[in-house]
Amino acid sequence: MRSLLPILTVVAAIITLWYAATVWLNSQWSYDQAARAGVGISFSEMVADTMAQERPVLPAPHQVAQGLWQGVAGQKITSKRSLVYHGWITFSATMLGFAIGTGLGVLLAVGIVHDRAMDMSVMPWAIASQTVPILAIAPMVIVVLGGPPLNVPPLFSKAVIAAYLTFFPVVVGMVKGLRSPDGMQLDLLSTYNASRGQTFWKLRLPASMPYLFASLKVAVAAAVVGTIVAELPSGAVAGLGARLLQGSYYGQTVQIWAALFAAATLAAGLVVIIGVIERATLRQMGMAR
Amino acid sequence: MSWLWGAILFWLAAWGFNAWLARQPVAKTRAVRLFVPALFGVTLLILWEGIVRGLNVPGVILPAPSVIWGTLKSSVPILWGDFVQTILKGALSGYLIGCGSAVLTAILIDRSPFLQRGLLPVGNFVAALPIVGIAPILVMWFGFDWQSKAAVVVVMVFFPVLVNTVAGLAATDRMQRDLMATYSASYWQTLMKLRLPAAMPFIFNGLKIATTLALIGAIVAEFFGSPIKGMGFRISTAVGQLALDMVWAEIAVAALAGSAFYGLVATLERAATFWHPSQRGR
Amino acid sequence: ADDVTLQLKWVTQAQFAGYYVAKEQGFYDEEDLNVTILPGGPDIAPTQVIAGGGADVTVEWMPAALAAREKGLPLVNIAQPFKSSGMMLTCLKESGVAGPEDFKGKTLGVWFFGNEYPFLSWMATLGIPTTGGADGVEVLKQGFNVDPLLQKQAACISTMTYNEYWQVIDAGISPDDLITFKYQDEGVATMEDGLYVLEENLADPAFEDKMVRFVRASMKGWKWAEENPDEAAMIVLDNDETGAQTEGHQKRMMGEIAKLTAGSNGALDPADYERTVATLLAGGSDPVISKAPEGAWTHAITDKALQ
Amino acid sequence: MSGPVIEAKGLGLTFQTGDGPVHALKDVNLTVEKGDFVSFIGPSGCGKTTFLRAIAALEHPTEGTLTVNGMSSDAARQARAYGYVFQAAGLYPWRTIAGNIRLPLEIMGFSRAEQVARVEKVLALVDLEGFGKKFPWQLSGGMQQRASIARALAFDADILLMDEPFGALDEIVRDKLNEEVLKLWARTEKTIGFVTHSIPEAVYLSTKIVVMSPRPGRITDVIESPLPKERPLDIRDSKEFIEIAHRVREGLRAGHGDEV
Amino acid sequence: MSGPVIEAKGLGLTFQTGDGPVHALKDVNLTVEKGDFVSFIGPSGCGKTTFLRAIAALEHPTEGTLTVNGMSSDAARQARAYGYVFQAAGLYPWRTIAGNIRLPLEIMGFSRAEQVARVEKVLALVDLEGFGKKFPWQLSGGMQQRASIARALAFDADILLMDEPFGALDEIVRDKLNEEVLKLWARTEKTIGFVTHSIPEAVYLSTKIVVMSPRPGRITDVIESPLPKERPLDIRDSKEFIEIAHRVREGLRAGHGDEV
Ligand SMILES: Nc1ncnc2c1ncn2[C@@H]1O[C@H](COP(=O)(O)OP(=O)(O)OP(=O)(O)O)[C@@H](O)[C@H]1O
Ligand SMILES: Nc1ncnc2c1ncn2[C@@H]1O[C@H](COP(=O)(O)OP(=O)(O)OP(=O)(O)O)[C@@H](O)[C@H]1O
Ligand SMILES: Cc1ncc(C[n+]2csc(CCO)c2C)c(N)n1
Ligand SMILES: [Mg+2]
Ligand SMILES: [Mg+2]
Repeated sequence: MRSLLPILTVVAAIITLWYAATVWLNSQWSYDQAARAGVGISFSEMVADTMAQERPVLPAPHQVAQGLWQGVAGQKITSKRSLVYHGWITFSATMLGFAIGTGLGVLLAVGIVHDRAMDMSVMPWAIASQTVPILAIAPMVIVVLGGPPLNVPPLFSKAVIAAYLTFFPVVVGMVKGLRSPDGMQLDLLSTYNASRGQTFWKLRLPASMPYLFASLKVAVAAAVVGTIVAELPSGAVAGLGARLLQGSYYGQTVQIWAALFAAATLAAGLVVIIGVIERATLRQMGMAR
Repeated sequence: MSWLWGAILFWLAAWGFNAWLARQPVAKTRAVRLFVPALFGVTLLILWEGIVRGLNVPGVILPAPSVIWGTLKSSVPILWGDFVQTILKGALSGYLIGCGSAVLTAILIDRSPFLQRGLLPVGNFVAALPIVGIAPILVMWFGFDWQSKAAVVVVMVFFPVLVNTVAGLAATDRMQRDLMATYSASYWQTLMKLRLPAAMPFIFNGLKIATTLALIGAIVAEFFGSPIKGMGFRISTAVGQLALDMVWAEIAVAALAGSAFYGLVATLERAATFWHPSQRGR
Repeated sequence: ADDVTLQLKWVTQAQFAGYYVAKEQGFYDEEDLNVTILPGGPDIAPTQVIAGGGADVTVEWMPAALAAREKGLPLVNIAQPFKSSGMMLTCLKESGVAGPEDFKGKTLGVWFFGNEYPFLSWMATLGIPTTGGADGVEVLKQGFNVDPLLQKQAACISTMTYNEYWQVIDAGISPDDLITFKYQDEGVATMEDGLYVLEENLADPAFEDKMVRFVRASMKGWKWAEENPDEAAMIVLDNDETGAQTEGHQKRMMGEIAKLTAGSNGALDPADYERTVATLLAGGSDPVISKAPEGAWTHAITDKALQ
Repeated sequence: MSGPVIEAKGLGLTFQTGDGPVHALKDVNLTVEKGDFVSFIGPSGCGKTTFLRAIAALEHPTEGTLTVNGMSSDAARQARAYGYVFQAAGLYPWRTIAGNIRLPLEIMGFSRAEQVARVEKVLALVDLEGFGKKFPWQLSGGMQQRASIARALAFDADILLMDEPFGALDEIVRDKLNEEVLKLWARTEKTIGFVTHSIPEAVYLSTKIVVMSPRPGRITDVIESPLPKERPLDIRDSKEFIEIAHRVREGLRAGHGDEV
Repeated sequence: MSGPVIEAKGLGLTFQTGDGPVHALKDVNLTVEKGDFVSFIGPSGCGKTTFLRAIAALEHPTEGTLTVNGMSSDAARQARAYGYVFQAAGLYPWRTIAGNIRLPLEIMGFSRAEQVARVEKVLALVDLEGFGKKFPWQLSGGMQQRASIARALAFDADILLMDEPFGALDEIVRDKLNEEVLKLWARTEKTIGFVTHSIPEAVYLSTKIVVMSPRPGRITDVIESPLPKERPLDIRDSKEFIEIAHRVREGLRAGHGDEV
């Protein structure tokens, strides 16, 4: 709560800048329109116009807020025009992908930590995999998974893309975490003649928890991005990604920005939720003070 | 079918060989450390080739690596032009501007805990804006050429680097700071001699994440409008033309460039943070 | 009922009203068909979807279909509900473009992703290189919307008579400030929005029969849509899952679409086909297709469907 | 089991490092009988820790032989012969004090009831009753160190190895813990290996004081203590005590030689 | 400058923590004259470090007054009156040993030539010639600690504050460094504040021994040492020495009371 005031201040500053930018970026259009209509407009008329254009280059904050309000509260949440409806679709694919990606990432990390051959071979390729432009392969993944003989439902295809972006931060963080016990902690178990399994469950896994949570926060935001990217080619029927693109086709800038903010809110909310789980877990484990 | 089984057999053999090699004392040598992942990569390619040939996957769905290699060889001028447009102009300039301004911003807000507490959560929120949404807007603002791609990259890399740098600047321990206090060192002296060096491991963490982000950002931004060159342009156009071999050739270039970029930053990191336990271990 | 999956070229809009009408009005049911309509999008190559087995039949433009055929994907046109091309180049008068001869040295926005062929053929016909410079035109890969024109980043952009053109108008630019070049009028029209299937599937009599019924019902839907444009637009709106379309825009689009489908009973006019092929072959040093295709269309379906 | 508990013959241990080999131990000969309390003393880097780790099979000698209870040190480790107390407490921060002490018991498969009973017992032994539910960071450094000793005592290992367990404590606390260790040793007949930097501590505790010197690490003197098993704190003012302490100091000084 | 160097009157320092206030120091009165060697001894947590930090203006008293050289501790810090040696060496890992020692010189604006000369001099003083180009992690703990002492000596601060500088070292090295510190002190007339856990060390070094006790941290005894300024190592066997040591031990034990 200590940070509420600073956040509000920063937000206020951003909104002020934003309004200024709105006037600056949209004025060209106002003047052009006036010129086409053959009338002159005063500065104040221009400013008023930039706040209320239908296709602004940059919509004013209140226009975006209105769009968001319209999308969230202005409809039944089951309506296809509701951001809650589209957000839910994105959310469900995100969570599925996040679960798959996290599971895969943890498994890979366990493999890397316990098997030297995997340690040496997997990491460079995991890095390379993340340099592949996801937007380029997403359509192919959708086509291949969605068609016969696999006939995977779109929810799952989207989740696969989300998982692709999720697994990497999890692998990196988890490898670091599983390797975080120092020599003394490992030696202690060695004097007990503990097995590899016991070492994993009683030392490596608990020691990795702070690292795991740090990566999960990065990963869940990545999963949202992955889902949205995957929603573009999946037939663009529903989800925040589809909504974003549709706004784009028709130059409905306000709709784009509203969807954009909804997506960022979804991601930020998920990060916060993981933060809460993190704090609870670590406190339970005695690792947070 | 024999192709498929052959590939799977090769895979198992290579896996076994790698596992054996990793257990040998020579595993620590540089050559083996390069060879093992290379063999792993070759195995993936052969498996891919085997699946495509063995299952008769049509080329318009997934071309075989051999076909992609052919396209790669015969299209060097196109690929080079795209590489210059997207990586050198778009990604690299955006990366430098974005990372540079992020570090500077971190130093600027460092003196004000108030700004930090306010800016970081808002920054995290902005960083969560999906680029597929931002890219069209920036293309609208900055035009179709590489400048808008660089802008997308700046937006993408700015916050990860900022957050890491701010965390890094706070990463000194109390004793290290107290030492400076007993010298009655000025703010800038403390910054230059203690906090920036101590922040380096964190900053490089951010810089490494930013490499892959920069690449993805530059390529993806081209999907939303571009001149008729660039890797993102080529990929989307080639998909429309069912020239999947070209698509994969570009993806290969992207992966190669991305890995090289990452490797370069990792090398710089090793040079700059040689003193950090994580670097000393090896 | 027999299952049919139809892949559209673009998102749910009045451009595809006939199919939605046929579904909603029960024309497909009457033919004992269970039709699934998959909307397209900027990242969906219908040719790739059909190659991957994701659809039985797809709505595609003929240049892309013929190019895919040359790439080894044997697509066959089984019906052609659209008679005329709706594609045009829309320019701001203030950019100084009055006729095709003024294109030189200007920046033009073009759709890619398989939609660039008509433009490239036209430029080849005009003898204008697309590589920039004073004698050529600077080409931009245009995004999804008409912003490049509004922001004056391009002198002209690609538009469809039924869609993007009206977005320019809606944005507040009056038709008087615009100058348009319809591909149809420039003599370089290529066929749009035909129905394509894989050649090997046609060999199967059951599939052929399914397609006969599908085309018959679809054409019924198209004719119904032409006669009841407003109701058709509303049906499209009901089927838009994104909730992004607006009633006004769709009703107007339906009106424009009706003009393009007007002259067609569903059967491909071989003359139209020949003209398209000729245009595509005229690409100079870099033609869209290198030789006239064979077996790229058939009347087998429409003959049975429309008798 | 009549032979010596620990027997090292011509023991050598060389680390291969980036800068070339480091001879941590060279030609070390030592025999420890059951019930001995052996202190290792010597300047920093002389190989005390390395030797203790070699005994516990945490390092492996590169020369010579080392037997523990008549078998190899690895076999002894598998037989769970060792309790080891590290220089720093090294408690797992995610486990309570009781949880930390229970750790070896869980690993060695003691029954739940037995675990609870033993944890109670050793907590009392190190004066930490009532602190079982606390987390390590809620305790002072000295209490943590005692918890880590309790952890090593919880399962009845024959051999207790302690690497400077009291390095971080102040003299008063140290005196008290020294008395406790002596009592424990007298009661249980364990064999104890103990590394320290403090001469009085070494003399006070041990039946055998091993003086080491560095580069390469070797044993320069082994002093058998004539002190009785029963040792009040003021034994430190006795003549024998001061004599032994003097001999140890001389040995240390000789070993230092070039150093410092 | 005739008055006392350090003067604390009714000093109190309370930390506000999540669990409520911690009274680290309470009603502390102490006068230190120029050239004094003051040792602080007392059980863990009695506020020794806190008091030293308060003198160096790293903490600020919540009650009472504290003057250093007749001015506030903050002013003294700005006048660069302090050399501080922390409990752990605290060298910057990205600087070489020489670079670490040069650090305060750079900050205080010494000329390049002066920097080089001083680094050479103090390296020799702590027996680290030739190690200037090494990085901290390439040195043993004892050498690191010596480097950190060199760092505090490099600029001629009037007041040298050392917080258990030899805690991690073995007795022999400790003895040697004790002698060095004494020599340095005799030569330079510095005022030294020194925290230790070792009674002999405190007695051996100091002109004044401050015994503290915890909860709240306060001074229970201040012992003026009658030992001469010239102190050979074997002064530790003298009667006066043993007497003072005894008095310190008694003071400590009294302060401990409930503790341990
Ligand atoms: N893992 C290792 N790799 C390389 N050298 C090592 C390793 N462990 C110890 N050494 C070296 O072996 C020598 C003996 O080290 P050891 O830790 O046994 O000393 P010690 O007597 O315990 O010293 P201290 O009193 O400082 O704890 C030292 O020179 C040390 O640098
Ligand atoms: N920053 C702080 N915040 C809260 N409490 C503190 C802080 N620093 C010290 N304390 C408390 O003040 C008391 C005195 O601490 P201090 O570090 O001065 O003890 P010390 O005598 O140096 O002990 P040691 O011998 O263990 O170093 C302790 O109870 C400690 O927990
Ligand atoms: C990225 C992209 N931009 C434009 C088109 C062209 N296009 C084909 S059909 C159609 C419908 C008209 O509104 C349009 C615009 C495309 N396919 N992909
Ligand atoms: Mg040791
Ligand atoms: Mg202290």
